[in-house]
Amino acid sequence: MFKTYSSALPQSLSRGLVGATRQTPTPFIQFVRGKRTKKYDLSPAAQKLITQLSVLSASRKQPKMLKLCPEDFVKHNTVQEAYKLITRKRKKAENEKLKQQYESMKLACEDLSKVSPELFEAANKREVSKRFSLELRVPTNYPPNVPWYYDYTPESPEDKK
Amino acid sequence: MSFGTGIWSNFSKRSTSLTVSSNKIKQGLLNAGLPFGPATLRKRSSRIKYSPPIGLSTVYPLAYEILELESTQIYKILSRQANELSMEQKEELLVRAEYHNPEVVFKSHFQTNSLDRTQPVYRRYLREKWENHDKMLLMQRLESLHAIPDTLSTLDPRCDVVLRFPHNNVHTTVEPGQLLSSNVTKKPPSLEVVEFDPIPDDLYTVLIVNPDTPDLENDTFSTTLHWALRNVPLSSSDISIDALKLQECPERELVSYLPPVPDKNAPVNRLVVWVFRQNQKELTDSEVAREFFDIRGFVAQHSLTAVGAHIWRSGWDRNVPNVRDMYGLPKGRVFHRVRR
Amino acid sequence: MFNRAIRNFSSSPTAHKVGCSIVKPVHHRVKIDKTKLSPKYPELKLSPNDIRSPKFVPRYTHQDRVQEYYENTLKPDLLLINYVHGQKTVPGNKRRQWDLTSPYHINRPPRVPRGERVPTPDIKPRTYKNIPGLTKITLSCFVKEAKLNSSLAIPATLQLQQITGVKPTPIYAKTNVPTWKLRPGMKMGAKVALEGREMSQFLSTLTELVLPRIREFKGISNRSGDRFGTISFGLEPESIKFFPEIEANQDLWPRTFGIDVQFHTSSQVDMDARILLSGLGIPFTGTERIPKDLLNDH
Amino acid sequence: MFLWSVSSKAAAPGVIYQSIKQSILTVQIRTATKKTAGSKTHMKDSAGRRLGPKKQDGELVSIGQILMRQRGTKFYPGENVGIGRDHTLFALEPGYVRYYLDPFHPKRKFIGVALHRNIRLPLPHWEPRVRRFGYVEITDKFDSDREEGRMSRKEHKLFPNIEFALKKRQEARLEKKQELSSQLTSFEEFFSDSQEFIDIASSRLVKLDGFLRGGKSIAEARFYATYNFRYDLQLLLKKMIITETQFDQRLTQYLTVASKVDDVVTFDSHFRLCKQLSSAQKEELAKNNLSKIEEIVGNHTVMTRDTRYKVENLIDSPAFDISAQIRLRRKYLKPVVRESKGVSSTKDAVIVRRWNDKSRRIDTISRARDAFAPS
Repeated sequence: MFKTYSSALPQSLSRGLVGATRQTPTPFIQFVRGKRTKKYDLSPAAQKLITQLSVLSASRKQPKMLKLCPEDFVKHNTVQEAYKLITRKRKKAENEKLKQQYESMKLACEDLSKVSPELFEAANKREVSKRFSLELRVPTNYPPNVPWYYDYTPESPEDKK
Repeated sequence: MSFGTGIWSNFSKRSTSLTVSSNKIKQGLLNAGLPFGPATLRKRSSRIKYSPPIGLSTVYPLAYEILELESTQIYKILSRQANELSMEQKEELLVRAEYHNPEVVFKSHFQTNSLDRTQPVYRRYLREKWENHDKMLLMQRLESLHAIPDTLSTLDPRCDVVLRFPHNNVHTTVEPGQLLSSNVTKKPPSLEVVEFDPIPDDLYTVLIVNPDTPDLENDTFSTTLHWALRNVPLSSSDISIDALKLQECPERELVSYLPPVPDKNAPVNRLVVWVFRQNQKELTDSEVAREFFDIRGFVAQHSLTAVGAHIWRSGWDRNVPNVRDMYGLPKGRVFHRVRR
Repeated sequence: MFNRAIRNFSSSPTAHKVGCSIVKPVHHRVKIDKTKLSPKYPELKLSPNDIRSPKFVPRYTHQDRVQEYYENTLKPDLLLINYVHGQKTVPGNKRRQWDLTSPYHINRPPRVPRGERVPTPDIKPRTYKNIPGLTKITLSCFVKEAKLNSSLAIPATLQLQQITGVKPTPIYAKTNVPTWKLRPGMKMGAKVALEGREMSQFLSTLTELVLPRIREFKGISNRSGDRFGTISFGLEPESIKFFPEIEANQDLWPRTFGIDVQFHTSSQVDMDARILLSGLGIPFTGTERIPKDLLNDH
Repeated sequence: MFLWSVSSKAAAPGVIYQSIKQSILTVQIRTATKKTAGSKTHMKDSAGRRLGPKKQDGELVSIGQILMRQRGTKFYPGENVGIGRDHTLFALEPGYVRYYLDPFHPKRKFIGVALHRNIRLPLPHWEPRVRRFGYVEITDKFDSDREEGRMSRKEHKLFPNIEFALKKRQEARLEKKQELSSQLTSFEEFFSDSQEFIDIASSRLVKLDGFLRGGKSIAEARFYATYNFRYDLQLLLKKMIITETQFDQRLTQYLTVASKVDDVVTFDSHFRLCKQLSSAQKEELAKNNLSKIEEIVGNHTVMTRDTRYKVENLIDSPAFDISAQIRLRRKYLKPVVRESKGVSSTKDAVIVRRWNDKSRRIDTISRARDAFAPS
């Protein structure tokens, strides 16, 4: 294959292959690395399995490594460190808040047990099968009013017109 | 955004060694993008080809601001509680204040040859580099060559020892455990003792011992002292022990240098360099025997602390008789090739 | 012609070597990492957090809404709900030590717990430090028919990858059951463990898109769970088709496979885990049994 | 063969009776033929391998004596003991056999050889190792000289090459010295100096040249050249080859020569001898050269061989260090002057194709015929 390519080239042009392919529209037989030339007779089921396995293979999906110049490497590190710092601070603050909540709950219960043991008994009873309501959802920017339209049918193209 | 206005651009109290000297690189680090392109790339073609990662220029100023603010707060703590903090705490805070400064990071990654050792943050970066390679290499060589139980029992390395033989044309350092020819080692070496701790300036003792001198009477080996230096003052700015320093004050040389001159067919000799801290005490010993030197006794007598070591090996070669002749030593012994 | 340094299979040098290795005790306390001392592959010595390392994987690339919702809304609520004043530690069923009445008891491994095979953990008082959270979701897909047709495990694996976006690991049969024609080492399906952002992504797809569309789905049974905070349920092959990744091109999926979903939580008992999961949008059904021996209310 | 069996399902009483009768019959026949005798599992034994300890604790052994034959490592090789291919333990040093346990390997038994009768194993961990030298000195003068001169085959083969290389190096040094001395005499400061002075000075310069090429700075090189001379002289004094007065005389002579040479000459960045300039002089020269370069380049838009040569000479002066020279060369001695400059007609132009990094395409450029500066 490669032989046809080089023999088709005029001697003067064969030095700069890149330029030659760009500028001359002559239909060369390009040498493509790794292209399968032989045809295998496989059953469609087997072919499908092969396709599925190739989707699972990780080697194809390796992204290209980022090459950073020294300045950008330092900048990237700076960004990472700053992010680490703010995350650490946020975590610490949240933890502090929860601690406060816990301490105050504990204090209130102790007070209540001293003031009114009956009320404390009632308040301190474990609720069995306590659940959050199903309407409580993870917040989104545009939450739907109804979670799901069970009877939804798409508009037909005639209706649109 | 805030480039050039915060604590990291203020050099009234901070050392100027905390900034990058090249203007182009500095501008690259103190701007969102790269105003002069990637100035550190050598080739013009790679500078043209280079494209910075998407989005970095928008995030970087924010990150810089956050880290600089943190640094400002640490400096505030330092100035407020200057008297209450101990030396180690101060050092730790100074390191934390500068550790993520982009200019410092750049210098300690890419300009390691010219780092200012008086700055705690650079010392920390240098220590990390040393611990990642040179320290492990030294300890591996000391252990596998049995230098540790044969001379002193152990070593807790605290400083890097760089060994050179400057009388030679080639100006290179010796890797621990290297086999050197007698021509290379015929004149005294020079040492660099790189300390990483914030210690006050101290006096140092250097011993070079050879635990492989044949002791034919007892059919075993004895230790010979090849070089002994004492009371050598070192500080974080002045780290070298070389001929220039010894010329100023010749009494620092306790025992003059004797080059390794192994005998023919005897096993390869190990020359172990030991560096000790004297803990501010002067050493006033006048006479030390070179032959049958008891290094453990010497160290115990003067209560020295071993902080660093180095090792090289010397075998017999064709040049050894010349070195012997140079120093007026008697002709070397020749042993049978076969060990009995 | 050939590099002589390459070892031949016929004459391996190990054949002449003795199989005796003695690690000599060292005389120092410096830990030596041999890979760092070798000059080979300098970039592999970098930490995986370094962007120059080939192992570098960027993290925190997206906002994690589920995680934020958990941190901001659920955590304080769970602390309040689970709080009972004056809780005490319920000791778990531990391995029993020998009483050393016989000298043969020395170095004998302890006995298994009374009435159980494995020891159970202590149930500690619920404080702000151990608020339950979702740590991991495991999906496993075991295809029974794969013992006859081993290639069926491949589409099952692919289905898991399609749904989660994470590469699954294959499951192999462990036991030998001659009547079922099952042998150890047969590839029977795949499983995948989801953590972090992938877990949140799967959870929101499940609770917002898949579960609401399953007609007969009433909720996860309140009886499900392993007593110590792991809740599991199954998805039928028909329900898998509701995942948008599968639904988008149904022609490619003539057959779907059922999945077992396991929610691993950091809660100490199932009761707390169910409350947490209901907060994350998973409905429960049936009556709940409260194991009295695990309650630590004074 | 009369082998048959009765299935238990169809065991009617009559059949059983018959089978008993038959079985008696078959047993008799089997014992008579002996055709299916039992397999010979008991006939596989080999002769004893004579394993076990060959030396007991405390026995005196010499090098290579076998201490233990074993299958697997029932005992491990301890101090001064080696292990063979079949795990045989043997002595590496002469001494006394010790069977011992090592606290570092609590589950292993060791066999060691103690070098002296009173040594117990294992040796203390932190103490120096006990070693035996084991080589015998050759006392006979003839034999010792022969042994000292003996070379390994490898060394023997290489020796002529090494000698040749050393000789060449020596010659090169001499040549260098002569070259430097002739250069030195061209400086007017050294016109009046004696041959001896020039000799010492040039040998010093050879040393400096070597140091500089090895990577030292000029100050270091000067210091170590003096240091080496002084050191060698001190050794001569120690050996009593020279007297103290001779030592002082030679040293002072060398130091005076060195100070004068250092004041007058130095090496430039390409290790060529040049005049020592003060920093002010250097600045002055640099300024001069720069202005000259500007003049030449400013007047000639197109570089000719001559102008190029001139500029090259001006840049290559001791006023500039190596990085400055590179910078100046990049600035003033570009390989090409502007290509699109002043090309009006295609007659004078040359068409070239060139890869453009920025646009990532091939540009077709017409440049003037004289646009290239001949190098």
